[in-house]
Amino acid sequence: MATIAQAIRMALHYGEENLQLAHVFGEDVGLPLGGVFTATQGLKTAWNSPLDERGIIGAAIGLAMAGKRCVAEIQFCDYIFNAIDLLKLAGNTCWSTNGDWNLPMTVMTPVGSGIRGSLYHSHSFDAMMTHIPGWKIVIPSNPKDTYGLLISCLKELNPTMFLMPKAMMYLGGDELIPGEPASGLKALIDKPVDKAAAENWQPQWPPELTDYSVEIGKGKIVREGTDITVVSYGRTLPLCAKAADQLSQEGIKAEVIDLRSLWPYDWELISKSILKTQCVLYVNEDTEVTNFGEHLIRRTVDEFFYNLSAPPKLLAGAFIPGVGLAHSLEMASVPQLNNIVEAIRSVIASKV
Amino acid sequence: MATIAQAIRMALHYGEENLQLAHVFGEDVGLPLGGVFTATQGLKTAWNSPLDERGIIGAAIGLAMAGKRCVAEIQFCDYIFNAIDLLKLAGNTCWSTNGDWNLPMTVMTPVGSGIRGSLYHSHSFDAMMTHIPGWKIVIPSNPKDTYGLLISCLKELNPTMFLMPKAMMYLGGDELIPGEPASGLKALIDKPVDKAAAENWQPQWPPELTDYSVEIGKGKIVREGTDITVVSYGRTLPLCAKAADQLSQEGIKAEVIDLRSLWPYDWELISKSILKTQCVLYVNEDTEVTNFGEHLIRRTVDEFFYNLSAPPKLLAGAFIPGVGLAHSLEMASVPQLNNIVEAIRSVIASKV
Amino acid sequence: MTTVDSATLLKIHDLMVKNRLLEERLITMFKQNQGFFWIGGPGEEAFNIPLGLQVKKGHGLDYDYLHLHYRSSGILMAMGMDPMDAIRQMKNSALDPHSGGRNFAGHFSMRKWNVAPITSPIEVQYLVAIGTAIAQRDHGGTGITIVNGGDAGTAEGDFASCLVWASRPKQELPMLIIVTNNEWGISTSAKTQHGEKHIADRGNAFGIKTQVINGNDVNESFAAIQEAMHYVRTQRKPFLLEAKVSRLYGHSSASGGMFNPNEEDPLPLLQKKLIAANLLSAEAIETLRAKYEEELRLLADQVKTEPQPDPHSIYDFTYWQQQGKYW
Amino acid sequence: MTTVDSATLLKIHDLMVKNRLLEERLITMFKQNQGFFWIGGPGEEAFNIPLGLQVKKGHGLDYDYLHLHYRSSGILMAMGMDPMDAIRQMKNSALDPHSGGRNFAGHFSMRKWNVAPITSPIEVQYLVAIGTAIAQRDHGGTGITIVNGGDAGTAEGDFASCLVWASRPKQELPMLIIVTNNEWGISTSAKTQHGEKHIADRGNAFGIKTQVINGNDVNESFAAIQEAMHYVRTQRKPFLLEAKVSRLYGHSSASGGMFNPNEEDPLPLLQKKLIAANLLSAEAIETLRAKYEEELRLLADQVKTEPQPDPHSIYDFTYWQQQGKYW
Ligand SMILES: Cc1ncc(C[n+]2csc(CCOP(=O)(O)OP(=O)(O)O)c2C)c(N)n1
Ligand SMILES: Cc1ncc(C[n+]2csc(CCOP(=O)(O)OP(=O)(O)O)c2C)c(N)n1
Ligand SMILES: [Mg+2]
Ligand SMILES: [Mg+2]
Repeated sequence: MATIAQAIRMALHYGEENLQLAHVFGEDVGLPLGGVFTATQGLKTAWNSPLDERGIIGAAIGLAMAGKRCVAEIQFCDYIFNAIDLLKLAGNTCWSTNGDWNLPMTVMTPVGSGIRGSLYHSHSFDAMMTHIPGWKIVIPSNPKDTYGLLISCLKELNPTMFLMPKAMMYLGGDELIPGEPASGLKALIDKPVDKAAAENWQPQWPPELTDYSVEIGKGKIVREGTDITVVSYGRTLPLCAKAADQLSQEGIKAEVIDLRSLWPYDWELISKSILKTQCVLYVNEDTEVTNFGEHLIRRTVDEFFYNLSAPPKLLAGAFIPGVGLAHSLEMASVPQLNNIVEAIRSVIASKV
Repeated sequence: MATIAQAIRMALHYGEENLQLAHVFGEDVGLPLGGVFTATQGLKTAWNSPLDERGIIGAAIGLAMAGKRCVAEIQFCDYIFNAIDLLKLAGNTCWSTNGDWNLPMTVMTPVGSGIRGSLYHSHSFDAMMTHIPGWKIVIPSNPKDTYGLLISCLKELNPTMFLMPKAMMYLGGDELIPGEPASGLKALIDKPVDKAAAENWQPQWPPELTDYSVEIGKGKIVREGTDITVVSYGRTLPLCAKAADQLSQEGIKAEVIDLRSLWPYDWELISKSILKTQCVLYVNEDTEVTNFGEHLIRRTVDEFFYNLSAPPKLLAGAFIPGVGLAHSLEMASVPQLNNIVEAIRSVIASKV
Repeated sequence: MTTVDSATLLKIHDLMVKNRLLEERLITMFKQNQGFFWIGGPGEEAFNIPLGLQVKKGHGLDYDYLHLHYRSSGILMAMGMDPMDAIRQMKNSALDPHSGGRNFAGHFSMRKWNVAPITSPIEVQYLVAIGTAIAQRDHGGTGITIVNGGDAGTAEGDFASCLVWASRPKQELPMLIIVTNNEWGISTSAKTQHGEKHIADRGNAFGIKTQVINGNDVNESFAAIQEAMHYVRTQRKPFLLEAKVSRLYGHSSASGGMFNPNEEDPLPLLQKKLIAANLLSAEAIETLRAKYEEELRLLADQVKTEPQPDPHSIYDFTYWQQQGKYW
Repeated sequence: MTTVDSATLLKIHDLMVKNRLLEERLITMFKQNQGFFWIGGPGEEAFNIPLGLQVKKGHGLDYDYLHLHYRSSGILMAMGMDPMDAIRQMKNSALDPHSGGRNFAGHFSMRKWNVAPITSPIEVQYLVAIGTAIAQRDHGGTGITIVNGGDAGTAEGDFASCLVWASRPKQELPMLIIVTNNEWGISTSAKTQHGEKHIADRGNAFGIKTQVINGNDVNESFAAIQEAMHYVRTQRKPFLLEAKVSRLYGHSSASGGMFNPNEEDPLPLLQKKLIAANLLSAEAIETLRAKYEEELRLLADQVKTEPQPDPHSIYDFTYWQQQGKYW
């Protein structure tokens, strides 16, 4: 079963062959490394850029203007914050020209904690990014969605931000990606570790890959339930699913939604679920002040104040300047399984 | 009565003389202009930097490290978004060194709409800034608070962000600043428009200025009321006060809070008011998705869900990539008096 | 140095007058409260018109891409932009094709001619230009990427990024990198900020060809642009061209929009030469001036009658072809 | 060129060995799961030790400010940093004085010696350095600001900003600007990215004095640093020094932390010279090595017994002297 890193690679390969993807670039994205998470290994259009995030985003905008579809990588989202103005520029270009220009381009960047990344390899980017108008923003939590969302990004005519939960890059999923061989993928598309073997290596891409897409803006129910709605994405999503499984043994039936798209997001799916469960917990790992989950809470109370039988809650990262390196610090700074279990229990306990 | 621009100048002058303020710098901050809003006219430590926001913020951090207190200006907050990483760096320096370094520095920048500034002279910065830990953030809405908050920033041992509502720069207040002469201020401290007179001009600073401070973290009730709590700051604050005045004629008694500090903020004041009025409207002009007002709503429902007799509301800027230049566009994009009046009415109407 | 033939000189002069009067019309509109803000390029015509005339105009990779500064009306005028549209933008008319009344004067966007939207943030165009230049490097042909900006803006790291990306070994970009040096950034004198003798010298370390010219001289400008463009078009490598220009009406309406007699005005300079060469008479110049003045005044009157943008349109085009509130 | 006297050479050698063994100890700790991530400077000792020895060490404007790259342990070691503290940071011990177990190995902070916190984001130190240099320009004296960083990082606009701010007319900054050029940025070869012959050439346009040296040669490094420092200390102007150095164990633990035999190792280079000059014997070198190896192993063992950070401390020092959750 493909990992997220492999799913990205296959989607980009499919894009190169079928969707006019012309440039995959960023720091260490090309040979020899193929990306710090191997997500761009073996791709024919991948190349190494200068160490310059502002140049990378600027180049992506220009390539889009020239009609050349590209995927630009920022090595870690922790290093994207010197280019927020350029992300805003990409997001306002169609609007400020009253529809003259559109920018079909994708930026991808790893986000989140989970690898003991300390201050600068643990950042989340959902809060700031959802505050920037004009983009579509996705974040998968399993390989199949990774593939499908990335294909959708490559087909999209507006700027798309593809956030990769870095803690899960090498995790396999439960489902095959359409066209993925049932076994042996690693031997086909992973560059050998052995130096000699790696030298003239060429990937053997699965020939049956398709344009399987996950529509941007569509979430997914990953656990059905009637007692509480839990909405999450990225690294914390599987933890929410696990928490639901664990609590089901206590008779608590949590409905878990994988949002997948942060903008636009699947409000219809959330609404239906809240109307059923009458309470909601939003979970993400960005710092909790001016957090995207707070937007979702605002909308929840805007529309469902009188349908709620408990206050809607947010479980997010502590409002501190970074995630500390030590295991003890990381665990205490961003939501873990036990925090999610506790939070669900506490919302349910507060239901009237 | 001093304007906000004059209040800034006087506070900075006081700082130069009494609080070791050693550098006031930024683009066009020094001679001959003294800032695009004249807020740094006549100051002895003001100087013009290169056109380089990243250099400006970097230099401010370094000056703070060297024990030199500075105020660095970003000409418009619209141009601060290429330096978000540096603001984050300033905010994490004390934390990441486990308390080894502190950074007593102030960044000031004009924010908000109201001058037909189009895309790049209308931005708000409260949402993104409140998402950055490690700073203290203030925004005055009248000259006296301007003076008092800026003095507090100059005394503060941590990074402070001083947001200036640009639409109100030249508006006078209702109250004298301590030490401000009762009349004739303009003749004393405004650079003459006449070229010859301006040539060798020196300001005559009021000699009686004091270290009058407004504590960071303390809001203020500007209208007392029992029917609804309205929390705002910056450009929209006086509009809220006006709306309250207008509605009082209909018998609606709105309590209006000027938050003044966005971080830390005066939760005690808000709490007391909400417990009294049982409903709340938050008003700001930043774009409404992942907006600081949504944080305040989250906290409101976290703590006062069962005390509320109406859903808490946010009135903020439309979620679009910019404020359009045309009058019709600006009016429709950010909250205006009539929108505030409507919003208050609608919350009150929804009270059960 | 090539000398410009008489017909071209006269054409340049004609466009310079027209462009100057357009800018003066826009300033007048500001002063008459027919617009909220003016910024533009009076004083840069002797460089900008020759540049615009030599652009390979069209849509797509075979043509030049332009990433311009907010003082570039002369370039677009020489390419054939309708002055009416500049006036529409000044008046934030709903019919403004550059931004639909959303953006400031001088912030043009013309996708049909590869003119990237002009942005208020200084220097980001030097980054975006990298992208079209990469596409053109791959595409080949003779289309190039042209980027310009002011002197003060080169202090932003983005200017350096452009030089870095344009000069990567074996990956050089076909890019004409221009700095229009008027020795001011708003109120700040270049003398107080620039340790470089010439800004163009910054190209040397990267092996980028450079030249510094008097942008107030039509002949010098035309020839230098021609040579630089020829180099970039054929060698597919970057060229950094610094043109000394004037800022005739101050920074913008924010600084009053007043004529500054201390700046050298390239227009009478050229006119003196044309008269001396018997190519034009003082009367003919006056007639030309009067003609354009009248034309532009009429256009401005007409724009006054155009509708303002519909407030309900604020959400339109947040996304490609999207109309109305979308969430 | 000054030659370094024997006593100093021996001292440098001693510190080079000690520093190398410290880095090797940290790498071993990573491989033993005694730390999550290693990054550091083995291969840069012949430059970094001579630099550290010549720093004017102390607190405040009369002393040098240091804004360093994450490969700078040698500089601090030469200044007298306790290697135990580097080990503590590697192990994210609660007693790590640089970051309290919060930051990666090699990310030192020593306010008492004007050592600004080393940050993960590449190149921002070149901006922060502007500030301490301004303060020192105003203060006078002989204290200077020293900033270093890698070759790939110079592609960030921040490097250019540093040159711009350092060379403003009559406002020059007393700043020693260093680039340690190991010809790699993680996996990316400098050859594919740099159009410059020498990175240091970028100083020329700004009138900044520059030099390119072999940073693997102790004598050359010591002398060049001495001269450059003397210039900056006395002329109060910037100097841009590029040192060619080695990256002996790859980029970081993320690339395996393996010894790379293709890189020139400055340590045996020096040792050969010392032996040839009869200043040291092979046995003495082996003894020295064994001594430090044992010392550092013991320190690492000791650190193992130290407590990890208290999870309740995560809010501490978000603000100066603040402890506990503050909101
Ligand atoms: C990133 C950014 N910072 C600040 C400003 C405000 N600003 C507008 S024009 C200007 C001066 C530009 O000077 P220069 O680059 O020389 O261009 P000129 O106006 O002289 O043509 C400044 C500081 C801006 N527009 N963008
Ligand atoms: C702003 C930023 N972008 C990307 C990274 C990821 N990164 C860490 S080290 C590195 C390469 C640095 O190369 P160089 O500047 O030559 O320094 P060296 O490691 O070779 O000493 C990169 C890309 C980062 N730390 N910071
Ligand atoms: Mg200029
Ligand atoms: Mg390197």
